[in-house]
Amino acid sequence: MSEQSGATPQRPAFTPGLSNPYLPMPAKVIEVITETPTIKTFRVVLQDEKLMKEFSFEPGQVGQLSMFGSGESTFVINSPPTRMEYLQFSVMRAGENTTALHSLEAGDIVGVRAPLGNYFPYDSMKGKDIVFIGGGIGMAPLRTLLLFMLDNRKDYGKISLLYGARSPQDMAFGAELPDWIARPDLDCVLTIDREAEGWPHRVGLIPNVLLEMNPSPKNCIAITCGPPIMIKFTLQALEKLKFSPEQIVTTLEKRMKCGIGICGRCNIGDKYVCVDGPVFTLAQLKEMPNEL
Amino acid sequence: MSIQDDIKAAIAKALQDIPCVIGWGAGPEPLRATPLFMRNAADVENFTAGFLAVNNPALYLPSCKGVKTALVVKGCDARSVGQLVAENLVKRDELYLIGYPCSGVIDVDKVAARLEGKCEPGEVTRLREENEDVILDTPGGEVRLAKKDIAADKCARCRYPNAESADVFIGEKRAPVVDQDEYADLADFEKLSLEERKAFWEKELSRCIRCYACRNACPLCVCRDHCVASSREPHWLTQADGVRDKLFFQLIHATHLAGRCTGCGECERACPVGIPVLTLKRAFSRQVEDMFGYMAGIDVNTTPPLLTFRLEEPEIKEREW
Amino acid sequence: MSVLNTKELRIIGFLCNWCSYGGADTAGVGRFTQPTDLRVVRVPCSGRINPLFILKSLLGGADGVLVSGCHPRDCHYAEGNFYARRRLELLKGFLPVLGIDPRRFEYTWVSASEGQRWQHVVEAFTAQIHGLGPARGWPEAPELEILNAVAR
Amino acid sequence: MVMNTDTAQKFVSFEALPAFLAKLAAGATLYAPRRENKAVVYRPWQAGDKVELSLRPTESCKHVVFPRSEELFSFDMGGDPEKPGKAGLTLQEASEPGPAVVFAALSCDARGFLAFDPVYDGCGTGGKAKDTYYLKRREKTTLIVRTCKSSLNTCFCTWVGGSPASSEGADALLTEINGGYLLEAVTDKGASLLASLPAASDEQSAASRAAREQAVQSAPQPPQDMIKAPAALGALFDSAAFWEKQSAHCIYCGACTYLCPTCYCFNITDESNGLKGLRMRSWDNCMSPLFTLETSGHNPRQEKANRLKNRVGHKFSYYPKIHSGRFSCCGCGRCIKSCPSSVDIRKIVLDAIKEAANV
Repeated sequence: MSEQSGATPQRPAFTPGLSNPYLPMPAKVIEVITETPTIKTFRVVLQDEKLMKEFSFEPGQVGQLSMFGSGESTFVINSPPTRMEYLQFSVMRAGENTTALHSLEAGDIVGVRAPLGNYFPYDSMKGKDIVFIGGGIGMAPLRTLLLFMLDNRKDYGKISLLYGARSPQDMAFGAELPDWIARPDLDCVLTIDREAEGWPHRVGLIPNVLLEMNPSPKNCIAITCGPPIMIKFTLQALEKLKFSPEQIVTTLEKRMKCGIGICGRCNIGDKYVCVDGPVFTLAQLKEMPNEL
Repeated sequence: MSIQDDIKAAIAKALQDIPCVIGWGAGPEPLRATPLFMRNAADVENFTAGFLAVNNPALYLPSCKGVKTALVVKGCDARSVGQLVAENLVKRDELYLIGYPCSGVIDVDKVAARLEGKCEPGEVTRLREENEDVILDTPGGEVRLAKKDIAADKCARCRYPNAESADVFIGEKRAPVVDQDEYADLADFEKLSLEERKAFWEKELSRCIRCYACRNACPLCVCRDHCVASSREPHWLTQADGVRDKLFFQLIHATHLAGRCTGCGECERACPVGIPVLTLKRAFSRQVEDMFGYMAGIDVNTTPPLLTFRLEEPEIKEREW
Repeated sequence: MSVLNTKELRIIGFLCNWCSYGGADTAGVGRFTQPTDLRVVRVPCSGRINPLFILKSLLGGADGVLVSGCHPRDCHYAEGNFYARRRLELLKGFLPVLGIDPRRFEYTWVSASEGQRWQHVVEAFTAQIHGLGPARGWPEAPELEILNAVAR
Repeated sequence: MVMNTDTAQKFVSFEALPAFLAKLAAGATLYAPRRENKAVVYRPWQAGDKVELSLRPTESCKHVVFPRSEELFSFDMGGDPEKPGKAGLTLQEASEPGPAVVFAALSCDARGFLAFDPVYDGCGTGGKAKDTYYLKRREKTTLIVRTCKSSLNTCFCTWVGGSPASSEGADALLTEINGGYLLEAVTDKGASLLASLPAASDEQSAASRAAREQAVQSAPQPPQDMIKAPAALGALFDSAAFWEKQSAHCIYCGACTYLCPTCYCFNITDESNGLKGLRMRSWDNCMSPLFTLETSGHNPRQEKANRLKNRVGHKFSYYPKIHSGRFSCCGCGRCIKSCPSSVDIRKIVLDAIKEAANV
């Protein structure tokens, strides 16, 4: 990538918990939060206290959650590295393993392989304005960076968040939203797709609301995550707002197994989403084969 | 004009209003042709029928759904098409079948056996057909083999060499083989005791690499991307490299083919490690023929036997318990 | 311990909910003594029985499999057992191809009122399986041993 | 090429071969090619087994180092009997592999492992996450590689940097000469296996040299512009018409990948019974639509054209881009030879180079 790139993700500092990268670290669920009818948030701590104390990661890195007997799935660690009392994962129920994960209660044991993948290039974002644009469960990876930046507030310029979901019921992290809205150092805009009774915030699709917000691309980085269709139109909106591809950062999702660049299924051309990603700038994506 | 040229003419004619004709073209080596998807005159030039036209083009039909498609078919291929039509898995009016009299197709494994001690089939540099023989150029000189000695097993007992359901038939119809026991291929296997049969499958299947080429080569395996063998719910199979799972996969295939298999033999031919998986399907086919008088792929108007029933089953003797 | 005074074998029964399962219940209520080798799986209809259920049981270590449904013409769903009859008959004839003794699998019809008949069927089939003895297992990948260790 | 140092050259006569094999089998699991029905497969050798050297093996010997399925670890959730499945979890790593020797691997097969090595050594994570399962087996496996006497129609090792007499990746070389085999060590691991054998005579060494040269002579000439393959395939990525045409007859079974010495993709699945179970890995392949199917139903490689493109692209474009130009293909030709519908990867690559030149 060239010098001008506003935000180029770096290769991770891989810090496996154990010498065998396939062996999960047992972790205890300490809290389960039902976010929406299909999304639950799990807060876990590694059972080995020493490992938990030494555990470090960067915002945007992912982990594999194991339900022994059903398998592993990849989720972003959506708590920030500045708050290490627990590791937080938000899981949308969709397949075999996520359904099994949804049966977890406080006190249960899961396996964790983390951290995996690269992370948001927060260093190169210092001094800049930041616009977060999250749709649905796509808010999870943004949450980790948002909280990290809020915890290092002085390093960044204006921080805005546009978070959308289909309906109020589909909005995850509901418990935190009042705080985000109230914070004077965060410009938080919430939107839903269609009118709903008692909804005091915006109504409209994310790309349209983004155009209304009209953020200036000057010295600004946009970070977006959400379902493919939302990403597609959000990228178009950002381009209309004159954001350059180097100023747009997203984080990808692929089917993953090993998480360490070996098993071969998450590649896009010669890039492996599990080790070269999941965080990419739009400029990087444009140089990769079109196979999302 | 040779039959080959006549078929080419028929293909060219079909291409006037059908976008694609599936047949065979030259393969990667002299003993093997490859399925050929013809869309224009240049493609038709590469067409070849005859002794090397091994692949069953009916395999590709389910993925052509909704688009009129033409196939060049042997008698056995036409049976696969017939069964797909009988089960309403493909629509007959979306098809155009070009038939020709098939006099048998090559079995490369039999060539290998004939060349044993001389060279491998992969070292044959040229194949020429001369009436009922083929002449192979090998590193040690020419080898002449009778076609009947290196033709697929199914050809020696072929009751339907003529693609009776074809929309156009090129050439003179051949006489079917009627004097052979249709299930003579099972005779050797059936001499084995129960213990020996179990040991037979254990040994043969231990070689299975679980590529599932047998499934993907089967024209009647229409579930394709949604095979229960790959499902975790229901969880029929583990991913482990054990005979039990490998055999069970074959049983999934065989039971799903019971009363449907036309015996084209593509499953067994496709197996890279030579497991005789057709035997399982042939055993079912014989029972189906004995019990219900049904041969798959012959008559598109007869309901396949496992999709129907009779109140009284003359061939099923109730056992007293 | 089986009533046959030998080591209990593993027999799986797939029973139609509407008849044979009731028949087994009737036998129980009537206190008809039965061998205890049979493990019952209740299914909504004999037509629900995928022949693979039986093959999976036999490959997985069952010594015998018994299917019992409604008598022909008495199907709760009118015709499920007619389809079942064709499939099961074919399957029985197929078992020897795998080297499995076809007597390890039987299918029959028992209605909900036929408690005594149920007792007879279970006794006769259990005796038949004991006559054949334990089935020889099929080799499994070594790493799966841990699963079998739990099952036994 | 191999150094021809006399001290490393040994001879074993046809008659003495079984005794030599028995000696190898005493210290390790010895895999040798064996005829089974129509196939030739690498199986653990036992006294009395005939080693099949007249037909080339149907499968590669990659399963010796990368088994079709293997346990990663077992788990037991039953730590607390009062709360089954809740409070307890014990994980037990799979046991260590024992030593293995492959007798009469093909030179292409030995080179195939070289495509695995950097990936399993953790190049994706800068060497930090190493695949210990593979690496341990690899270290404990000794490859005795045979010189091919001739080439098959489907052979193309010379296109991808190999040769029928290549010693790359081999621990020892085996060349048939008059009356037996000449064996020469390439690595210390190989030398230790050959230690007990009598030294070869100068005549035998010369015969071996001649046989090896003859093998190289008989190999197919590589096309001029293989070096253009990575760029050509990259340029054709969005050419749907090209890939649809190339993949039309493909039945996406994946036999090509399972026979391939360089295909290294795998799946990870759990099997359990009650509270106990195991996590294992098993061969998987990019020709299967399930390989990349996401839970949402989205599949980045839904069509077989996309999957074949990935297979060819990986071998001749993506892999070389991140591994100093080395193709992830050893030219053994098994994918062509055993393909039920005769898909020819050579043709696809050459067509791509030609097509890209026209774009």
